[in-house]
Amino acid sequence: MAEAKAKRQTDPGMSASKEDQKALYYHLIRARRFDERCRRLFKQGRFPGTYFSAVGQEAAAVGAAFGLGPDDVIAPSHRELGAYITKGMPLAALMRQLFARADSPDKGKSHPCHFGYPEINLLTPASTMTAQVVVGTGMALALRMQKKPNVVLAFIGEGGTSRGAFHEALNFAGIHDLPIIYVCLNNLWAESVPAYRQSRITKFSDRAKAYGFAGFTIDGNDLLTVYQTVREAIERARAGSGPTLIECLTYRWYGHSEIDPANYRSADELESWKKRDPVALYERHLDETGIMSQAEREKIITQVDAEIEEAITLAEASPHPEAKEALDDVYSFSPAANFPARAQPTPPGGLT
Amino acid sequence: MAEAKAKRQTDPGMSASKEDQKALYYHLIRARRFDERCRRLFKQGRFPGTYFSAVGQEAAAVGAAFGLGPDDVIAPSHRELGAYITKGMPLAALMRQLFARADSPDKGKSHPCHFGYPEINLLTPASTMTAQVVVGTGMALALRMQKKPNVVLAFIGEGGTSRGAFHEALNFAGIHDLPIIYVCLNNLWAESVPAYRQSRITKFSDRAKAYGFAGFTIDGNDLLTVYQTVREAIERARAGSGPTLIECLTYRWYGHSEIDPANYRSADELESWKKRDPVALYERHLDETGIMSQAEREKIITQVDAEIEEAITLAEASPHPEAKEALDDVYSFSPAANFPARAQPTPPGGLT
Amino acid sequence: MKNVTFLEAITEAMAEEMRRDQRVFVMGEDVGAYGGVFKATKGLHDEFGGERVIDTPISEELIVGAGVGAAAMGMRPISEIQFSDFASCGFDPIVEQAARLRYRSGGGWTCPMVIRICCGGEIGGGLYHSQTNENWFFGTPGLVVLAPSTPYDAKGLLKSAIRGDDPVIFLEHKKLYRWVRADIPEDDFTVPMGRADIKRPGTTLTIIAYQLMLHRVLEAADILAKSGIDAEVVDLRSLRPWDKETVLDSVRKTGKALIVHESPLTGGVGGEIAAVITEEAFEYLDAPVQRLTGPDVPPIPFAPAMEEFYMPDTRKIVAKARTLAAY
Amino acid sequence: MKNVTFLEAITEAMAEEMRRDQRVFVMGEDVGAYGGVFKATKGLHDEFGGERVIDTPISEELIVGAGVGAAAMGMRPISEIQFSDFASCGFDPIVEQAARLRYRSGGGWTCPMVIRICCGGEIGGGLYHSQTNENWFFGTPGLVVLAPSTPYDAKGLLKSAIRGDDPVIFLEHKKLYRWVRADIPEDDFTVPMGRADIKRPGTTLTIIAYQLMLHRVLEAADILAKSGIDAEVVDLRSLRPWDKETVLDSVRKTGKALIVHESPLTGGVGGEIAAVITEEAFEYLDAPVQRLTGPDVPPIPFAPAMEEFYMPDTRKIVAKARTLAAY
Ligand SMILES: Cc1ncc(C[n+]2csc(CCOP(=O)(O)OP(=O)(O)O)c2C)c(N)n1
Ligand SMILES: Cc1ncc(C[n+]2csc(CCOP(=O)(O)OP(=O)(O)O)c2C)c(N)n1
Ligand SMILES: [Mg+2]
Ligand SMILES: [Mg+2]
Repeated sequence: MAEAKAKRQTDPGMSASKEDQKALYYHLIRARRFDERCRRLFKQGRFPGTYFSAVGQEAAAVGAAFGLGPDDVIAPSHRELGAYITKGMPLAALMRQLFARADSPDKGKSHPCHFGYPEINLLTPASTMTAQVVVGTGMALALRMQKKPNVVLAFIGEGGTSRGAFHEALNFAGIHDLPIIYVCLNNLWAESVPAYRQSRITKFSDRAKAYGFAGFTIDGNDLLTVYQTVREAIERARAGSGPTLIECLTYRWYGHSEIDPANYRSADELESWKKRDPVALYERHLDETGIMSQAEREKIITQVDAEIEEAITLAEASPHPEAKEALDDVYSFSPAANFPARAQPTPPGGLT
Repeated sequence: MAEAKAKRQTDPGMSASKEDQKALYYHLIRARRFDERCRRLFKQGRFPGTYFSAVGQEAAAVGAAFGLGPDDVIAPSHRELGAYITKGMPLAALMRQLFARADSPDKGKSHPCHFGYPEINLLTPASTMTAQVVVGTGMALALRMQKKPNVVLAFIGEGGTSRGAFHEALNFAGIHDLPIIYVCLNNLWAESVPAYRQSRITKFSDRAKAYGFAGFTIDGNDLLTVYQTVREAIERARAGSGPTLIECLTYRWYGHSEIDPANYRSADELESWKKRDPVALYERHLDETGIMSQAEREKIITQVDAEIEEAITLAEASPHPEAKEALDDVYSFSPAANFPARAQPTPPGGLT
Repeated sequence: MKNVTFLEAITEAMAEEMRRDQRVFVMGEDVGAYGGVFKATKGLHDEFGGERVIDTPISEELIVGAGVGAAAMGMRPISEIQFSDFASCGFDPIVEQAARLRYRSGGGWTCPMVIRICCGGEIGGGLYHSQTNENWFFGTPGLVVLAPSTPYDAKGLLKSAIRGDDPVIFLEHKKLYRWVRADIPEDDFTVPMGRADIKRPGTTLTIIAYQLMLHRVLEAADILAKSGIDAEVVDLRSLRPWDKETVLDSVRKTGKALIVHESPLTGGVGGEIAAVITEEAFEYLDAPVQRLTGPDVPPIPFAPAMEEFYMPDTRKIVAKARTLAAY
Repeated sequence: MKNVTFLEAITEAMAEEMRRDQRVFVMGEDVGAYGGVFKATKGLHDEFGGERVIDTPISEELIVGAGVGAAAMGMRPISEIQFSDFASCGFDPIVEQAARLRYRSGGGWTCPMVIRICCGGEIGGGLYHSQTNENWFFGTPGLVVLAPSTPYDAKGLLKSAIRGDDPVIFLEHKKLYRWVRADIPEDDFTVPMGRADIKRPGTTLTIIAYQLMLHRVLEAADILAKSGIDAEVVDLRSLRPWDKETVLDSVRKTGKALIVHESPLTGGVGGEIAAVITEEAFEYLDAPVQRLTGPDVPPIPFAPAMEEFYMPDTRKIVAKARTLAAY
């Protein structure tokens, strides 16, 4: 597999102010350190289930989400941790979900690695790949009908683009010029299956050609390129010019989940991508532009680490759900209570 | 909606010999007259259910199928009557299906307008739009594995291309360079829904761009263009160069089914397409080239009409299925007979 | 009172709820200006426009799945599946997305939507325009499944479904569309979900049915009455949740139960109902609970003789009920 | 004899049939060199190459639907669905294409294929990696549905399925993959489809189960035996067709029946079996047929306490069986 081929297409920093660029670093390093911490917790057996690390892909997730307002929506897949926390999901809420606590956003119901948080308009996804793209498209339809100025950011892996649901959703969004940006994180692998076995196309943004809207392939490890490309797409969407498909070329450093040794890929491939570590690349940019010194960054890291430890402490103090909570939240009503004491009489007017 | 925009891209008659061109006329006029006869029969109440006329679309169906050999496969949708009979499905077999007779190819089971005939490698489709494209892709996979030199022709309406199944199938065929030609009959309408509400794209052959293989949009009312474009695609497929998507611009003259008055379309639109009647166009070509005189054509029409009447007579003489035949052909075995007199003993070695 | 067909009752329910609540909208194939292949959405496009009555591409997964997203954002979508035979194409969004959104988010997200599915046989539709398929949904926690048989129930239940806060599968038997008509009130009314209705009181045995079969059972009950067999006919109306209490009360009274449905026997709704009756009213039963259903073949073969063979009908119901009464 | 896990039995069945018959091939997500997410196809890619062990895109509809086409052309596809939770995405080709191809063509086309679906809970998989969903398929005429619980049955049934001429849903409970092992013959053997197996003879009551629950029932039977309750344990193995005769013979002998399954109660396989037992052995029943199943919630909530609450287990089975024995 080739490296990320696309060049940065926009002037770095053109639209991200100095302050934004500092904030972006905070989100980027927070995503990285939180993710690495979660991996360690999982390896230590501190939570059950599994863990999907997104280390290596933080720039794409953070850069895409940084442009969003509180009433914008994210329809997530499963490997965009940075997007959720950049959008505002509290670390403790994430940690509670990993720990499957009663006060987790999903009350311990779902799956450790599919995060949602209605408070920040983060859809709680199923594990079903690509379903979030269809549901997200419906969310964009609702925004349009409600005449809101907001947009939906729907994430998907390159593997997920193979499902028919992707086609139905993007085709519909194209017809109606819906305010939605499809962000495809092409990390070259879907579990053990390489991108060239997902499709004969080499640019997944070419998928957009089947729907009549714009598609871009960008360097997903370049934080500012992602930020700016997505922000431009958001502006177009808000202006009623319809959807965009943005393919971010990136790479996951670890296995599909923490139990996957990922030995289907070559050490060389991994190394070449580690050389393009999105955090290191951005730190170099900050150094080169003098926007943020190493000392400043270290202060942020200390602060972020403290945040993380606090989230862990909070989550560990949270109660486990009671076994019987398994019965809650199936319906808006309690099915038993809905049953009548007696059936109603036949309506006036007879039957046929 | 615009008229067929594409020009004939190939030299007419370049590869269709004089004899072929005569044969093509036979198939074309046979499709037309058979179809019109079926419509009349339905209107007279001579068979139950419904009827989907393909009048107006004969050139696309006949031209595509004329290039096929007996071991090539057709995965049909529902509006390519001309393809089935050109491939060799006997008129009487079709008529027996319409009449739901016991000796119909489907033994009266399926639906009047979804024709299959294993004897000529014509898949018996479900009514489920686009399922035939997925199943047809699997048929092409089998041909590849069996190292056969044959191809699959999978038909689909422009409406059917919206389903996710289309995406999954074409994406897979692209990866494996399967020997399949997807022939999309774009007749501008899917029941009452116009093509511009199916997708934002205006050329449905652009869908192929998402799968990395060639797509062409051609004048589907020009018999020789269809024939030649499909034949070239077949040659590529046989040579291992993979699939092609061919969009044939055409038009159905009548309603979606015989009970649809089709008053969602304008009289002008219909008129403009009737002026491009594929039969009249081809007759003009035969006149201009002197390949076949009107007298010769009339002889063929007389012969075809006799064939059709014979088919009707044969089909009407066929027995109706017995009511209890409803129980046949669910499994390879009779479920009742499969039940044992007694359960087998626990296997040696114990259970766990 | 006004006299309406089953179809008109459904159209009215949608129109009235769309007037009442801006959040309600309709999407599906051909539902726009065309008014739907069975004309269930007739007039809606004229009155509410293309923004609220959306013609979709042929995309069942989108029709349902986008509805889920819109519902999550506070809309009240009505997604139409043209034929239940093709609901298979939208199966994932129904059973995995709509049904589970509330549960998987611990109540954080909800999915107030209605999925109208046109279904049923006896109309010469053959293998792919006749299926009922209520058992695809009946076993799915999180879904409400409704199956009315009269214009009154259809209108009242559809309104309850639209106003409710859960994903509802609303099954419309296409044979009933124009074949059944009745007087219904002019004024707004609803019918509660989850409640059965005794459409004919009786004492000899209980016959449980829904949709088209309910009508066949009522016809059969009239015939049975002539020979002194007084059937109580329970119209289930709601399949999930279903009204155990009304069914059990009736069976405890009559001591005998027959369930009739159009779908094949094995794995049908009837098995569950028979099992529950037996579990909960065993000591009251004078005979084993009986089922009369379509046979275990793919519904429904096309040729008229085979379709007739397939369908439970009045004659078959009478025969089965007689045998049960004599048990 | 050799000692193998449930998983190894499945891999062996595929490998041996692929050696035996060139027409057999495997397709699915990650089934290639990776050997499948649970390693069920381990070694197959090495031995048979990428032409016969095909890594597909994430495309459940294609995985099944292309299998249907290949089967129609004379191949013997084995399509793998990675988790039954996602079988919803390939539902149309399963129930509308595979199941109906033979019928709709009057026997002209056939569909000899196996759809292997990994399913089941008690592995901490949460809402989307724990579902069983056998009731999605159980009610579909045209499908064979198999649900083995031992390595011997898994291997023998999978071979029968591959050699058979019908579309088969082959359900593999993922908890059994490595947890269950047994000695099986070295030589080729098959287990007939459609036949149950009495895994433990007994006299007091009949307990019917399959997959993981069969093992829980056997554990329970050992405990029950200590207090003189002698349960006969019937392993259904085949769900469609299911072995009425063996079940009815057992119940006629014991007079009491309990069905245990992991899927939720309502609309589950147990309802059908209970209904048939009652219909056909009513006079032999000393108690109503009982069911012990997962509750009517979306399977299976993630937090360990909730998963435990959800799963029928040995303790619950013992309690239910005691009550039934005492009826
Ligand atoms: C419909 C469906 N099929 C299969 C799976 C199992 N699965 C989980 S993640 C995954 C690979 C996803 O690949 P990609 O979309 O590229 O995302 P990545 O994991 O690389 O971030 C698969 C096959 C699933 N969750 N949903
Ligand atoms: C999955 C599915 N959804 C809906 C239908 C109902 N239906 C039958 S034909 C048709 C329109 C097909 O349009 P197109 O593919 O353009 O073919 P055309 O009829 O124009 O030849 C529809 C919606 C169906 N058969 N299958
Ligand atoms: Mg990937
Ligand atoms: Mg069309």
